[in-house]
Amino acid sequence: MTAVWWILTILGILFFPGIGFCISIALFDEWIDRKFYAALQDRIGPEHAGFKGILQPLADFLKLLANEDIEPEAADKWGMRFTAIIGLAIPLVALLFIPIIDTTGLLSFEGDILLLAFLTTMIALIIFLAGWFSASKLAMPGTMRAASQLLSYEIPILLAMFAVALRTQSFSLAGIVQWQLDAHRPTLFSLPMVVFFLVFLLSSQAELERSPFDIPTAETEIVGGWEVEYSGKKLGFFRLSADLQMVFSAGLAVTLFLGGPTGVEMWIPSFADWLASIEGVSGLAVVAILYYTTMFAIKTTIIVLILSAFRALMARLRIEQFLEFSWKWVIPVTLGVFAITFFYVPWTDNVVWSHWEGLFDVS
Amino acid sequence: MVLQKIITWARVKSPWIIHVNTGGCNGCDIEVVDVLTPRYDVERLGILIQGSPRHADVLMVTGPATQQMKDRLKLLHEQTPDPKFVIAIGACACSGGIFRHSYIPCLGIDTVIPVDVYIPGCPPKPEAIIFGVAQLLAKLQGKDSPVITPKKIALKDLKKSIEEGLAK
Amino acid sequence: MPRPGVIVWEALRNVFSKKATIDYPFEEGVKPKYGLRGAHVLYIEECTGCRACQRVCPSLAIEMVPSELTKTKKRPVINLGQCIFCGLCEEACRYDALFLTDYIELSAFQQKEMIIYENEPPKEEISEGNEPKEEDS
Amino acid sequence: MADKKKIKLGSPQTGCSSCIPNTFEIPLGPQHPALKEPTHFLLEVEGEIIVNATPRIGYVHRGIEKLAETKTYSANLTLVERVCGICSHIHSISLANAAEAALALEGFEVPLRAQYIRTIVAELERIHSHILWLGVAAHEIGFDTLFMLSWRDRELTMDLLEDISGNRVNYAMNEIGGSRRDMNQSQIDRMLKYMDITEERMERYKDICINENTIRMRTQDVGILLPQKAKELCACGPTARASGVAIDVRYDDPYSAYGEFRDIFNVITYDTNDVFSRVVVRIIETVEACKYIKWMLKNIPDGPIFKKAPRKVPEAQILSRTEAPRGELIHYLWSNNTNKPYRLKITTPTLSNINTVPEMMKGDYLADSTITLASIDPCFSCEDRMITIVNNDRRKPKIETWSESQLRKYSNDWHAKNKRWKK
Repeated sequence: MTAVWWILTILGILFFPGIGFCISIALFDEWIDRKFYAALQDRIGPEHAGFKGILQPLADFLKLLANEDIEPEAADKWGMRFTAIIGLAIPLVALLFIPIIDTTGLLSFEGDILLLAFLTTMIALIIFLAGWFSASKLAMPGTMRAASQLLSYEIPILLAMFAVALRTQSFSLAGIVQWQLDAHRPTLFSLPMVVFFLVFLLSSQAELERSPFDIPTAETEIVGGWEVEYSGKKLGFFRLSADLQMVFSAGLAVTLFLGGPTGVEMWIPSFADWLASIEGVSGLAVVAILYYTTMFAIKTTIIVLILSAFRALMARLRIEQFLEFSWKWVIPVTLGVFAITFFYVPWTDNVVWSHWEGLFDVS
Repeated sequence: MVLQKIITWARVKSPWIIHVNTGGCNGCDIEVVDVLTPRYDVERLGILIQGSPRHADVLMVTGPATQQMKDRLKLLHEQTPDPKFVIAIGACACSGGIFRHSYIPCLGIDTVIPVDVYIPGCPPKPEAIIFGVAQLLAKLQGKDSPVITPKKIALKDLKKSIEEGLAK
Repeated sequence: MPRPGVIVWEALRNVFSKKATIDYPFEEGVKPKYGLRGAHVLYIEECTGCRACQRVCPSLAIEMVPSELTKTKKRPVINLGQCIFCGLCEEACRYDALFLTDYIELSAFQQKEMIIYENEPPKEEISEGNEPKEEDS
Repeated sequence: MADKKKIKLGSPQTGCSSCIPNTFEIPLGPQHPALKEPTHFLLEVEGEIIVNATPRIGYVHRGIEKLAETKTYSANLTLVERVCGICSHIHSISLANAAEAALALEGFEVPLRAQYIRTIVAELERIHSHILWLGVAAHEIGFDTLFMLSWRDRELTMDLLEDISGNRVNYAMNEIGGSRRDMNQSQIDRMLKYMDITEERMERYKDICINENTIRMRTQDVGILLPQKAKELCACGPTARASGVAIDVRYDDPYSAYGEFRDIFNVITYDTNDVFSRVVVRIIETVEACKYIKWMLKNIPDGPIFKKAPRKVPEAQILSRTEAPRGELIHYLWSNNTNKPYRLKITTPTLSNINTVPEMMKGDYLADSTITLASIDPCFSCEDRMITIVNNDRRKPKIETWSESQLRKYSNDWHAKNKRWKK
């Protein structure tokens, strides 16, 4: 615990793998999302802010920061401010646990997956409070919907996370990434995990409140739901928070199912050895960091593209249809597959199916 | 100074609009929606259409501000955070248009709220709407004001082109 | 057979095909070659000041102002802010002095910028606006 | 007002549970992203289920009928186009038909080619209106891709209309006694080509709307209007036809050139009575409209497009019915041998259809309110032509009944106070 360590950690939290980097990758992913969404609809999307409109989300954010901040008279003003700040802080904290520049996150401990599960629930709670404090007639149904939606996507998302923990026998993200490195394949490459991956993506879509599950913010029904009364800085914070949540969900999916920031070294042992050897070397460590960051960015972008396509290709469901879909289909299926995994894991890890699983290995 | 420049840049690149119909005939509203769709796609200029006035910067107002919508329009204008801009789209919004001489005083929206840009036309083409927004953004950056001057064409040429059009 | 995502292939094809968007302020817009109804152009040398255009205008956007150039010492002034671009004035003009052009990119920052002065803008008179006289009811 | 007393939102309620009403009111409009025009619906909601819906119209009252009495017939044609920007042409056809029917008493006849041109533009307008509606409905249920793609294909029709008439929305094509613009061969060829494309695209959208699961989930069994109710509430146009009531003025009482192809005309009905049924009816009608346009373009007669009509319209009272994209449109014209109408009364399809909306909404989910409202293809600018006089006490609004002398006094006072046309 030297002074250098402290300085590096604080710098890390503020800039490189921490807040600054996360915000920039969030804005980048929003641009990717908007551009791809527009392309699916046969138009070009943001074009004239920076190269191909890459600075568009930044311009939106800065403009919102500079705008007047109107607080309605009937609303709980301190409550609104509080929720906006906490709403931004939660995904930022959660992102510090995601391994980005290394196989371990900036913060990491055994059992951090539980903390992340708690933080995802907190986000929904903050949304509920945000709607409640703004005291608007249109926000009320939005908050009610957000609360009931929370109940139905939270269970599958937790089951999917714990299924991975069960498979890898580890309760920390670093352990999960390390398991995938040792096993020479991402967690996704086995049958039950494909189901959990799909369930995780669907539930993230619901958590992010994006179409077809944008029921709490449905613009054409309840005019943006819970965020209808927010303007200026607070709206900017909420929008940035939504982007960060998107990165967080995509990053968590990458870590749990796609091997985190690792890439080809899973299948090329010599490359992995070389990466391990340069980690201590000060000059070459930058190469490793850049490599891991690039891999992470590519993988999250792929997940964001998938989520974006989801958004474009379906109509919004009604709240009761979503609950029905969730409780009658997703949760029973997830529970069933979870039970299968429970028996499947020891079996495959020991002897019987280990050569069968070789079918899914690429190497 | 630098901060001011950055803020101006952000504002110019991301004008979010809210569309308000104050009792027009729907023609202008269809054209306003039309500029969002693939042919004109104003999202490339950073324009997003918003549902709530609190999220918007630019009010796109169509219609002649009928008696019942006047108060609503004023309310919406107050709900929009500063700095806000108002664009009057179509003849009705500019001056009342064909309804100006009705017994209900439809005299255009500038009798209710201050207007920054007028876009005449009944309804204006989507190109004209985008041009008007572009003029507003140019004004934000401190450029000159437009003055309408129809293209000067020699009378003979004009007549000839009309005859050609008829013969075509 | 109902199934989600029928539109998938069409949407994916859109990603790789050329987009339908016209980058308008930086590119030319879409216009038919003939017959577009845009801003007016007045040829004062042809105009006789017969008031035909004023009488036929449905939205009373045309006002006659004194002028030295025409026979009746009057000439039309058009308020684009009130004009509905129906083209009736163009048809009513027997002397081919008034035309609609294809100049449709119109915008103004003030009311008076929308009033078209032709050749000799008598500013003091036009700033009054073009209200018709009040009729008795 | 009243709702504030019931429940103060934003603060948790204390006290006995019976003090808290289990319904609360949600306003829909006048400014709402789902509505392109101002109207107001007060939805009484219990949880997510609509118990009651009260429409309140009149935001778009502009005094068109009274204004029409001060203008000549040719100016009135452009005025009634501004009743509604989407179905503008059909309004001017209606008025022109009425005036020409009065002139026909003196032996006036409109050239057949003009009738064909009017009908072609009317059908093009129907195509653009229906595709527009499809996009808006898709937007209501949160399916933005369908909205964007259908509006992209609508641009073809808009280009045709702009090419023919010189403006994208208010075409100003009609004149008493004919049409103002002719069509030449190159325009006809282009139209035939574009109609083929539009027809193919609409078949594709039919496929999408019938087969896409989420669209079906959102539209089936939503906003049900039984045929009996539809008849009772005077529904018209696609709303009625989607409930299995086969009424279509184009077939029942042909005007303009519709009589020429009555044998190939199909009245489209569908029998599931819900929003899905209205989607299907409108898409099939668009395909049919393409067919009619192609038939008309192939059989358009030569001849003049315009016959000069006398300025004065002889005294008559004419009721002119036409089929607007939204349903039956009625213009009642009372002419008195001058060049201005003595009285013009317009009854628009949305005014008949709006009464069916509360009936459809009751018992549905809040999320379905906008798609149900959109399913009748509302066009409030068509509809608002009445004014309710309410006493000034804002706390207890009350509708008052005034006698004619009171009204006259009010009007005189009002005009003395507010000088017309002065700012």
